[in-house]
Amino acid sequence: MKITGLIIAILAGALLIYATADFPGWGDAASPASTHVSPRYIEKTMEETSVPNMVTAVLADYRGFDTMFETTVIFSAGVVCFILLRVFGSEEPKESLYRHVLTGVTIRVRAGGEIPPDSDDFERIDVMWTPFDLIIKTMCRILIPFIQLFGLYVIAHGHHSPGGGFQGGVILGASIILFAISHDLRTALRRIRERIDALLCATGVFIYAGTGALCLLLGLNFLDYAALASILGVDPITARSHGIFIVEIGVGIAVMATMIWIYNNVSSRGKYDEGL
Amino acid sequence: MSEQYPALLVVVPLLSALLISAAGWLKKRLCFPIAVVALGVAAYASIGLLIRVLNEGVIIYRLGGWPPPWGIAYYVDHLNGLVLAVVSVVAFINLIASQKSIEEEFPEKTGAFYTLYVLMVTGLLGIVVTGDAFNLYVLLEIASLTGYGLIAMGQKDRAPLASLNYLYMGTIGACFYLLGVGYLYIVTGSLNMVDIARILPPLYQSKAVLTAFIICMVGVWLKMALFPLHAWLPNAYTYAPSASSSLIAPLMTKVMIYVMIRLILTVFTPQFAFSNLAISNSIVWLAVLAIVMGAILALAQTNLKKMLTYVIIAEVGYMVGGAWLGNRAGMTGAILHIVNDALMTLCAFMVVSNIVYKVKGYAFEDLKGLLRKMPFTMGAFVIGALSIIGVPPTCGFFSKWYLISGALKAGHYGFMVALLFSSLVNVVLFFRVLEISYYEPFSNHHVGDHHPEPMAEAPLTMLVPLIIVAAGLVLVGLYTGDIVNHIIQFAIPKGIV
Amino acid sequence: MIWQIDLAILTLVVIAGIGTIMVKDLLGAAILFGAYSFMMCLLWSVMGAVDVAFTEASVGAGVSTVFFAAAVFRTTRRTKD
Amino acid sequence: MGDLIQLLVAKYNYWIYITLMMIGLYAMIAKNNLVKKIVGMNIFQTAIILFYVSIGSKKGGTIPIIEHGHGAAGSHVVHAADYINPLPHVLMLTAIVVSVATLGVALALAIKVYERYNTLEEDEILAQIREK
Amino acid sequence: METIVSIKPLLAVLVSLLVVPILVSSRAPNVREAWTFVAAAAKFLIVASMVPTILNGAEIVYTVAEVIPGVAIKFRVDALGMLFALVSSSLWIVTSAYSIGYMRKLKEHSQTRYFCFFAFALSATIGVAFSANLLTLYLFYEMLSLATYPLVTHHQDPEARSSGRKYLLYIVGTSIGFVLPAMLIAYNLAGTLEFGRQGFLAGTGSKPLMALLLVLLVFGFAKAAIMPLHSWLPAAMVAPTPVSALLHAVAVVKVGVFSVVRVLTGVFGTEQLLALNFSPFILLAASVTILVGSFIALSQDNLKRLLAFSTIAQLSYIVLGVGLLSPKGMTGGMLHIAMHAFGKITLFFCAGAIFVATGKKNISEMTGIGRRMPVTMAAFFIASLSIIGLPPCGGFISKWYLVLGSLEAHQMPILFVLLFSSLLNAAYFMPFVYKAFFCAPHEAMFKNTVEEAPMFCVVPLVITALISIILLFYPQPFFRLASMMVQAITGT
Repeated sequence: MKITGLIIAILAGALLIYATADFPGWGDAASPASTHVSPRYIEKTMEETSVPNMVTAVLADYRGFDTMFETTVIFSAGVVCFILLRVFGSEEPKESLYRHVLTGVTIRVRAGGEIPPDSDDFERIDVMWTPFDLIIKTMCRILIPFIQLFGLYVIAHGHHSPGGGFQGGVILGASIILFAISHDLRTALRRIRERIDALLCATGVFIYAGTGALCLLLGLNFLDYAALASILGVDPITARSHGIFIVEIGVGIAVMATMIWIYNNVSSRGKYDEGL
Repeated sequence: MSEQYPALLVVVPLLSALLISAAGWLKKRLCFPIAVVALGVAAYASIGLLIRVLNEGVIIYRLGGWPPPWGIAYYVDHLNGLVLAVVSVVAFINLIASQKSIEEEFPEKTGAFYTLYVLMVTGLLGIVVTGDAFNLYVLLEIASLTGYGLIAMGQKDRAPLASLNYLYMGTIGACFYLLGVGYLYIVTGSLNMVDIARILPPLYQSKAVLTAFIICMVGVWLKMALFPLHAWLPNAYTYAPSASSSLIAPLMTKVMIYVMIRLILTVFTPQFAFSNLAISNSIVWLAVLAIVMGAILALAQTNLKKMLTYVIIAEVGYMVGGAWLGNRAGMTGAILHIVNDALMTLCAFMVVSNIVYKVKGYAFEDLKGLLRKMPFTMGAFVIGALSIIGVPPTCGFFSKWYLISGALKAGHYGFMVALLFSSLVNVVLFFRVLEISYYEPFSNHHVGDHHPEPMAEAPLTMLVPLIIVAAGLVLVGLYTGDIVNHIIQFAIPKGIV
Repeated sequence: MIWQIDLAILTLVVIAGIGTIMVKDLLGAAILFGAYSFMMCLLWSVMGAVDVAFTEASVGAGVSTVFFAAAVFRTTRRTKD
Repeated sequence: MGDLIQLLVAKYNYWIYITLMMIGLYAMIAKNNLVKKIVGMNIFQTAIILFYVSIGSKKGGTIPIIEHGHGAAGSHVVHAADYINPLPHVLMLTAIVVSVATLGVALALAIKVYERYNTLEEDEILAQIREK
Repeated sequence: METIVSIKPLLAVLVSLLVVPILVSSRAPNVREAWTFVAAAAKFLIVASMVPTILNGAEIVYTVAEVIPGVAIKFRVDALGMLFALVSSSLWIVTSAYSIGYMRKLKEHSQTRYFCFFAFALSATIGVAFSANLLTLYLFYEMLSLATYPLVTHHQDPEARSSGRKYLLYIVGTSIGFVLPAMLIAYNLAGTLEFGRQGFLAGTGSKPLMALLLVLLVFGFAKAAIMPLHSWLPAAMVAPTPVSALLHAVAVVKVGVFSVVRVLTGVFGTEQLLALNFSPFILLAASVTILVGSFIALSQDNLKRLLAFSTIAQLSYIVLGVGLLSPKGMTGGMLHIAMHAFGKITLFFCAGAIFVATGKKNISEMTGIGRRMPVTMAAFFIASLSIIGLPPCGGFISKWYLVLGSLEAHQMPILFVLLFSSLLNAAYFMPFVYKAFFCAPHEAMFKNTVEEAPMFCVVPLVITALISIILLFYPQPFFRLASMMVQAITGT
């Protein structure tokens, strides 16, 4: 197997190297790639969409259709992870650990043993026991809001600076994941329930596709944001800019929710009891 | 509304997939109706689109209103109009047929399953309808990802591994395709298929274009499991749940064949593919190998579903070979076989899912006495088998006819012999299955007219679609002339004679 | 951009990549992959692809690594190659 | 010799991306461990992304964001030569997303396999299947 | 020659298919068999209604669908097809009566299936008879092979399975392996598959190619049981007797021969065959089959197997006749389709009747059966005369024309073959008949009381026996049809 792998890899590499001979030099400004289609993006984005960040403009408007399906890809990945891993009605764990908050004493409860009443001075902790670390928890508790703020900023400011719905969504998702890691999965799940999360995924993509469909209903082609002008009460160019913003929000929601969803399923093997 | 068909075709399933996944959490009963409506609309739109194409010729739809090559555009011509109709109709029929088995197998995940199902159909439709090379890649990934999920839901112990192997191979294939597109982009600077085709001719001698072509082809072949690259297919299709296998087996490979033909005909024009590089002959030999090996390996199988998967591998050989014969008859045969093989495979796999639903198994020994127990299912199976063997008036015969006459015209007798050989092997294959279901347990005759065991047919919702498909096999066969004269003939550029 | 930095990072990327598939421990591989992604992200920001770099930083170096870690945590670190 | 150096420098990114792609491909085919294959897969995909980004790069071009872009549209003229080609970046954003999605699915599948066979080594799994 | 467009041929084909659903749905045997009769009668009437038109020298044409450029699924009724259709549709009526008696007496299982596929087979037969081009013929040929399989293997026991395998292997194997490629090559040569007066292949290809095509097509239609592709026919004798009677004496084998005749006349054309001088090859194959078949028949003890081999021999008479390429020879060959049909079906009926009444299958156990079943054996005697080709039976006419034809074509060896094989026929029939009637009382195996098979069995065989006598004195319309066809071919 190793040999075959090597041979195949070398063959492929040889073929590709052979092809590079006819490539334009690296960074050649006269190469067809930078002269045929792209100039219009560079020169016209401002006047056509009034979005300084060309990448955002091309991403969400000129090739917005790609991006819609990119979001769909993420969504379907979430659904696949769910359908593969999630097990409902997970059986009673063999033993579960509880910590008495005030004293920090750990109580080990075997299966069938009576669980302490769900009062504030007992909290369940993972079987893979990690010492209660004040620093990490407080740091995270302090950091996470700022991370989320930054995520929102990235989404909102995607028109003018690097970033956009996708990056912002990932950051938002990462903040929740960080929360889940620093505390534990159950706490995180109490904040964002599975059902809510799953619905958020669908909603995010729906916002995107729905915007497109709205344009279609308003009489223009699918995803032609200019159609939104009549609703938003602005000129078509600005309408495009706003449309881009709307779909970016959709992307953000979808990506955030999906990242959390995938993490929940993968890290707890679909049992949703104990994460990392 | 009809000028919006191209968008509706893809968008309606997408939106309803999202609705379904929401409904899966809120109100499970709604999932199936939404899916039916969605695919029904898609089928309606695709057929309407085909009719429009027949009347007005090529249809161009600008997504986002941007003119190609700057925006993404949909090009609908006779070729993908036909394939669109086939894909959507097959998906629709199979959805209705497999409701029972889905709700039996995944009681609490029906929502997610229907979501993936509809998303996969969305991806396939998008692949077929799009006119943008990169957009094709994205949709390809959607179809693949959902496909992995659908397959991995099957038999507990084998399906995940099979699906994982499929994922590796599929990703390599998709990445190769992406790489090929990149190579095209670096020399042409465009992603729009028609635009690329316009720019390419002066570059035919470029090494980059040649490499791009080879890489794209290899990638597509990986996806369609052409013989040496087929290793992932049998397990993946065998261990998948019946609902998924009867969706994926008919459509995935055929759509990839379509992509190959599209690449040959539209992106790298036939002139480049057939004349400039003299590789077509060797590729046809590859197809011959695929046919022969597929047939032989199918003989070695001891369960129905796996046998069918190897039959699929042989059929892929048919179409690749036909497309690469490089003459009109061969190309006609290949395109016609996309339609026919989709229907044939659908029929066969629906039969399997009926059998699995009743008998809970598809090994040969589970089939004993089925001809008495499930006469209608097996009757449909007979028709499907005849079509795969290639007996008139079922449609399989006519595509084989075109393929063989193409081989004769091209003077490629090896391909012709391979086709006849696989027909004969198919006779043996299916006859063996029918024999088991017909004789065993051996009945002692002179026992009067009472049946040993009572009839135990699959429920009507599974049976009626199956019978419709079986009838469709014959009808398509009888209307071959019209299909060829009014659709396929225009799908092939004048250049090919 | 300065092409020397470019070359240097490219080389580092290759080393990181090789290390990722050579190391005999899946968790280590996951972490090395994170490093690899981060090099990539640097490279791309040098090449001026800020959005791609940003994405790669958040996805490749961030979430992907977490996913890897989670998966390894749920399965095993052991690997023969 | 000199022109060889020239060629090397001029196409250095391409060589590197090809190397990475070979590493990834090799890992996917030759490695025995399922997660290692997944790692290889990701390297493969990143290599392709690197390739695209290299296509986009442009000597003397800056990042594809129009500075002082605020204010009235088209207030000042923009020259194509000044900015890097944004299109490959867009495509690659999509590609990255696809790769992470694929990663998630692949890991989920790997976990399923591990749950059943209690190992990630392909040969051991095949052995278990065979003896069954 | 005028051509009339009419849907009648299609109806003739479909009428027996239309009755299938009724057969399936009806559980009561009487209803079922009544419907079978209705279908049979209807089919016969439709076919017969076309006879006058044909005799007036017209042709009836109907196109179903054009499937491939230049090739349609199309029916054309000409004299030859009408001759064949007339024979098989008329005999279906008798056979269905016979099979009712047979199946009921023996309490066979799943009779519904039996009658359904019988109906299928008949439509396929008529379809072959009326098909206007090679593709349509191939279509119905395959349909017939598949429809007859469940009939051949009706008993569903291991023996049936093995012989069923043989049956399908020979029939389908040859048709896909030989006929299909030949058909494609022919299509690429001529661009059409329409049977022509002098063949659509006339003057299209080189001699070696033509020779190849001829071999592929003549042996490809293995239902004609030309040696060495004959051994499916004895194997297929595991079928219930009515099946052997209608299908393996009339429908199936005659379809094979009919196809070969079509190939020789409509595909290659007699003039081309003469020009290329292929006739010796055909004659050789046929003569070998005749002689060897008759010799093997001599050594058979199982009555049905004996009849099977005699069928093999007799079929080649027809090929031989057409292979002579002389007008009289062809007339004789085509006539023999009808004459042999009536004779041989009687013989099979008799064998079945004996089996029903006594359970005996072997000749050696039937000494003196003439006393037990005089009517049956009388019929048997008449029919065997017809097969041998002696007056007062129809067989005489066809034999006579064959002899004339061989003289006309100056083929003395063929004349010898014909006469010698007639001797052989006599040699394997007469001893049995003699022993059946005139054996010394002590060696008779049955007590001396008349015990015939049930009415449903006896009446049909009497009828067919009588018909084969009548055919000597009144060979119309078969003779007219055959001679018309020959005129149409030779143009004289």
